[in-house]
Amino acid sequence: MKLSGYATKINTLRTTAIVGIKDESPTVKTYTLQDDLCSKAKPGQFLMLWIPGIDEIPLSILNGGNGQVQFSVKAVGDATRHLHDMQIGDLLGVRGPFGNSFTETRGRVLLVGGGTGTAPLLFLAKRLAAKIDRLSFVVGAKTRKELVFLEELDAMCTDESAIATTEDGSYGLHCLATEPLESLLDKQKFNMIYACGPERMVRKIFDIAEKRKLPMEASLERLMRCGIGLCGSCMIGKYRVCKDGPVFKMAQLSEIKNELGISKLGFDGSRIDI
Amino acid sequence: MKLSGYATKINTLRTTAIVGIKDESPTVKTYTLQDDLCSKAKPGQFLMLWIPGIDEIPLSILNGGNGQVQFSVKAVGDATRHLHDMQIGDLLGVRGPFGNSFTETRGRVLLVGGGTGTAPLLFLAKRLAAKIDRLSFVVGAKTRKELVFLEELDAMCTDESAIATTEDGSYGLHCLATEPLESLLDKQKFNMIYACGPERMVRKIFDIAEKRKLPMEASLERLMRCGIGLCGSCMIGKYRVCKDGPVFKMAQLSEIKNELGISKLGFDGSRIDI
Amino acid sequence: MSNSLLTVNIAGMNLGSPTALASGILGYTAESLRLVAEGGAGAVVTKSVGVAPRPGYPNPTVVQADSGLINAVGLPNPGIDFYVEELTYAKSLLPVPLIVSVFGYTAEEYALVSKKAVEAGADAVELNVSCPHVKYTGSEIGQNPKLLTDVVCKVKAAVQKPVIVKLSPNVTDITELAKAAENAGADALTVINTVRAVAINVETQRAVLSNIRGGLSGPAIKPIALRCVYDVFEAVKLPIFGCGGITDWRDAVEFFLAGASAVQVGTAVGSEDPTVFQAINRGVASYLKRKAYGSVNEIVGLCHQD
Amino acid sequence: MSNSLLTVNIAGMNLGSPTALASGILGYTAESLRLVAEGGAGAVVTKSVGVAPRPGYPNPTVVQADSGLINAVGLPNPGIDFYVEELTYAKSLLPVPLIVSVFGYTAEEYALVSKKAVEAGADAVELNVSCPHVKYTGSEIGQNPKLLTDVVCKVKAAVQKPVIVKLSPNVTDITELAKAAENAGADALTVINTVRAVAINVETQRAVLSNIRGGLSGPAIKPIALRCVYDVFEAVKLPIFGCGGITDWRDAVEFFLAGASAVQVGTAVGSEDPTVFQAINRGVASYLKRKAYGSVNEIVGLCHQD
Ligand SMILES: Cc1cc2nc3c(=O)[nH]c(=O)nc-3n(C[C@H](O)[C@H](O)[C@H](O)COP(=O)(O)OP(=O)(O)OC[C@H]3O[C@@H](n4cnc5c(N)ncnc54)[C@H](O)[C@@H]3O)c2cc1C
Ligand SMILES: Cc1cc2nc3c(=O)[nH]c(=O)nc-3n(C[C@H](O)[C@H](O)[C@H](O)COP(=O)(O)OP(=O)(O)OC[C@H]3O[C@@H](n4cnc5c(N)ncnc54)[C@H](O)[C@@H]3O)c2cc1C
Ligand SMILES: Cc1cc2nc3c(=O)[nH]c(=O)nc-3n(C[C@H](O)[C@H](O)[C@H](O)COP(=O)(O)O)c2cc1C
Ligand SMILES: Cc1cc2nc3c(=O)[nH]c(=O)nc-3n(C[C@H](O)[C@H](O)[C@H](O)COP(=O)(O)O)c2cc1C
Ligand code: FES
Ligand code: FES
Repeated sequence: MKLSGYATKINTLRTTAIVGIKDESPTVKTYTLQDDLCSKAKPGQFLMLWIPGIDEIPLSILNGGNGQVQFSVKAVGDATRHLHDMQIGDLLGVRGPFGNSFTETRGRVLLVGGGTGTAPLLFLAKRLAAKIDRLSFVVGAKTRKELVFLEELDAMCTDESAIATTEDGSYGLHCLATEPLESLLDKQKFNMIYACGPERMVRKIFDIAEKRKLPMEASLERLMRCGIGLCGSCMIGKYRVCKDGPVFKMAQLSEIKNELGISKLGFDGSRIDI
Repeated sequence: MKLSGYATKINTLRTTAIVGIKDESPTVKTYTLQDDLCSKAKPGQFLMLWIPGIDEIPLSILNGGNGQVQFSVKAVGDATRHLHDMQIGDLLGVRGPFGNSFTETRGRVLLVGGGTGTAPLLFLAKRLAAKIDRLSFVVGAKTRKELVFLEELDAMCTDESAIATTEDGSYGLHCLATEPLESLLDKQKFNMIYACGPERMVRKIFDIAEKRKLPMEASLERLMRCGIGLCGSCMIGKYRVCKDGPVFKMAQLSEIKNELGISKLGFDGSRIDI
Repeated sequence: MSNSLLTVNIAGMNLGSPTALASGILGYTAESLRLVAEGGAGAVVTKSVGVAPRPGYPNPTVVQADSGLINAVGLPNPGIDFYVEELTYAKSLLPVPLIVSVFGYTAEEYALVSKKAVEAGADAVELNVSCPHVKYTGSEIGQNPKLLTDVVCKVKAAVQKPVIVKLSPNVTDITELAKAAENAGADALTVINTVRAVAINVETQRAVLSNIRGGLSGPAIKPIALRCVYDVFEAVKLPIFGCGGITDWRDAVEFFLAGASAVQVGTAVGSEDPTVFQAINRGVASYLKRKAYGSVNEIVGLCHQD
Repeated sequence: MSNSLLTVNIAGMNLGSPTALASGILGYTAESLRLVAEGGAGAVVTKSVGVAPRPGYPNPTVVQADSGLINAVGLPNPGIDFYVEELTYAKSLLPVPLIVSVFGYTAEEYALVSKKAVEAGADAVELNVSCPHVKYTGSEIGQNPKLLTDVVCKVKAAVQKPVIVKLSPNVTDITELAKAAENAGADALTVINTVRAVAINVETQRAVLSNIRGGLSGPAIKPIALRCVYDVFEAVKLPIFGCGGITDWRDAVEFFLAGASAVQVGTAVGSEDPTVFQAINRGVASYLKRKAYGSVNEIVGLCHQD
């Protein structure tokens, strides 16, 4: 038996019925599936979700435990809209969990999430909560309707509540999620910044962290087909986001500076702007 | 992964150099190989030995431990003669161990071996020695030169030494190994008879044991190709000698009465007399 | 297990369960066939038999691969004249249909052996035109639509019982052969025989099988066999015995969905034991119940629907 | 690791190690190719590229089988005109030969893409005439000696660099295609591409791949690939890249013994990581030393000796 049993097992497609659906916002829903392997995922890992007859897409894991796994999905196109139309009891296929995870740190941590990119950070925050001194959250979205997990985020934060920003000012600060950062970092010392969200947001945070010489970890998204480091669809620089990532550390982010927030591979392998 | 890892592993061919050769008699040699899986075999189990470019044949395991396995081979035809010509350092292929093993009993046991059929019984005797009340051995061969393991057998026996018989009277009693049995059984009570050797000898012992209502286990030989219960070459009645055997209990031997010592399948699947 | 759930009729034969024993697995003796029937097989296929006795190849004849076996047993068989006795006995013992696998070097030989097999009680014959490791029989015929047509026609003319053709995956287009068999009058197809393969040992620097080339079976070939069944189902109307790498109920259901009316199990009889048929049947039955089907027939070819 | 032990010359190219990256594994970007070269690959083959951009098939495009993968990625590629830039960059980065995999729908397309690839710096082209899941390219050509001859001739006329033909196992007789390629002037062969396969999911009762049919790769196909290499080695004089299921040094040595001058590794890059090449090379080198060979070339085809 050449392929290690475990690798084969996590990559084997399991079909399982939806056991829970929760509306997080008009465009985002959280799904719960029964799946042993993914229920043991660590924050930052993702799964490949098969929507039978439609598509198979990568999704970050929002939570796992007791044989169940959750993920939140924003309806943006064909696959995600089909998913939003599905009901409890409908069958989905799942393989994974794939990829690496955030490293757990101590001390003071700052989490910056954009849109559904907040999901893996919320997962991380839950694991960190008991172990760290201070946890601050900044979350951004285009508009109030897309700001998700707000209550849960508030509950995670140490002192004041999570800082929310919207691009249209419909809730919280009227700006991008990156804007409150500089003043936050001026006021307080943080041992680690964790980021996940639109890549241009991640890039801005990276630039700030680099300037201030702060450690940072970011979870990235790329087009994914195989999810197991084989097909090359998800390359960023010399890294495969599905296997070497999706979480990258400061030094790695530096190495991929000329792509981060700038360009990615399209479905046909050509380079397209972000 | 469908085939259980272990089954696949034992059936995978390992090539390994001969590390020891011992002359037991002019026609029988004992070989030692390095092989982890076979070194853990139980008495009664056999291995499939590949003599590269020549043949692959079943052989009972004589001894195992410390990563090494031993078997004794009588030169009777092409494969066994080629093997006898091989030297330390030459490569052999091995898979196994296959088949079931003798059940270990307490009390008084009688072992009856014919020719190289004595090998698995000697292995068994070593395992039983410390646990039982009495161990008696009867061994037979055509002629003195083919009587093997005599010293070791003597050392295993509880009171007197092993009873040896030869068909030509060149050593021990001048008779078949089955002949001393009746008087032995008249004199003493045994809890179990273990037998291995030419099938007509086994049959005679079976008849005696049946008549006296004594429990018995016998290891049988049949033509073997796959060794894993698939090809059907080794059928005796409804049993596959390679997988359901090679050790059969009294009740099973009864079920195959009309073949035991009488007929077997040839290489072409036709039934031939024994 | 509800009987009607698992009952299938294939080429006019009634099978109590849709899992049959594949040819060459046990299958020399009547008692080994009964063992398998008692293990849950809905039908049994014998070891392939020809006109004259053959001892087969010297060992090694079976070698373990990563997820399957490679075999070149070389069609050992006692010849049909000797074998009729065993067949008659088998027929008297067996509670399930007896399918005799037949091979030959000419169409006439196939016809002759088939005729004798049917006279001895065979409920059907399966033409092995796909053995990947014996020259001039097997693949040579199963890879050539013209030769195959001739063989099937002659056998059909010789026997009144169903004629099943066992196809080789070692072809450019399996549907071409399936159509040839159908047009020649075959009653069913078995898809597939083993895939031509070689095993090499690095220490001795030799091919391991005495015949060098053999046939790969077991889980390794399941995706290939499923593809063949899928393609053949779209090409012909004949019922199909799916075969290749079936180990558990899930595998069997995959073959039904791809278009097989019944399945044959080979390698798993060794890895799992003859009761593997019962285990598969139980699993298929509970799948059917869970999905509220009344019969296994209802799921045959279902994945071709859209 | 002694360099000379592992150095091979194949079709005029010098490879520092006999393990190359198979086409379609990573291989879109120059940096991914460099990653693999740093992982020990002696040469790299790019993702197959054609005349026009193709997005490939929707997901699922890769599905796990028992001992391998089934893929129908559908030849996604940006088209040669866009790709030349990446190739030029790749050529500047790579310390090993750059082989560009080419596909087309006509012989003219193969020739055109090959020409542009060579102009952009390709050290050789590999003609993918064996993709099992894209219509009218791939297998249709690789299964037809006449079409194949035409393609190879036109490409040979268009480029001065070595032309490698990648053969399909999905044929009745692979040696016929190998001979056609040889006679048409090919410089080397890659044996084999994936084996046509299907994956079916029982709960949804669907074929899993969006394209339904895909190609099986990985350990499951190793015995089939070894057989193809074994047969092709006996049929033609061309050097062979062995490919199919190679995961460790032992697999690689099996291919050398069967007749491959070098090997390509695909699926194992995912299961083992890009450093799999180093691991294989190290193992091959110590095997050669242990057996007292001076070069990997000495063991090529060795198991055909008796
Ligand atoms: C590691 C990772 C984690 C993700 N986690 C989440 C999450 O938790 N919640 C969430 O809502 N979304 C997440 N996404 C994004 C999600 O995969 C896409 O929104 C989804 O694939 C869109 O599919 P669609 O058919 O609805 O849209 P389409 O109309 O097909 O595409 C819209 C956009 O989605 C992206 N996309 C489409 N297919 C893929 C694919 N196979 N791989 C990667 N991106 C694709 C492309 O950027 C595309 O332009 C994640 C992506 C990655 C790579
Ligand atoms: C379970 C089992 C355990 C055995 N243990 C021993 C042992 O410990 N020591 C020992 O010397 N011998 C043992 N044998 C017998 C041994 O396998 C044969 O002596 C050997 O195969 C002869 O091969 P050959 O080529 O030398 O002789 P050949 O001339 O080929 O054959 C001589 C006879 O050996 C038997 N034989 C040949 N090939 C096979 C085969 N593949 N399977 C079974 N029998 C075969 C046949 O009866 C044949 O007529 C055992 C056999 C079995 C089935
Ligand atoms: C040891 C062995 C012997 C076989 N002998 C025959 C045979 O005589 N005739 C035949 O048609 N098929 C023969 N086959 C092929 C099987 O019937 C079956 O088609 C193949 O093994 C694929 O099914 P599986 O994966 O379930 O084993 C043999 C297979 C094995 C493993
Ligand atoms: C995901 C994937 C994509 C592939 N894409 C191509 C391709 O574009 N062109 C090609 O010639 N072969 C392609 N192949 C086939 C491989 O190059 C190789 O021939 C095959 O996978 C067997 O080798 P392996 O078992 O080492 O993977 C692909 C294989 C895989 C798994
Ligand atoms: S998705 Fe295939 S390599 Fe990452
Ligand atoms: S040797 Fe094949 S079944 Fe026993």
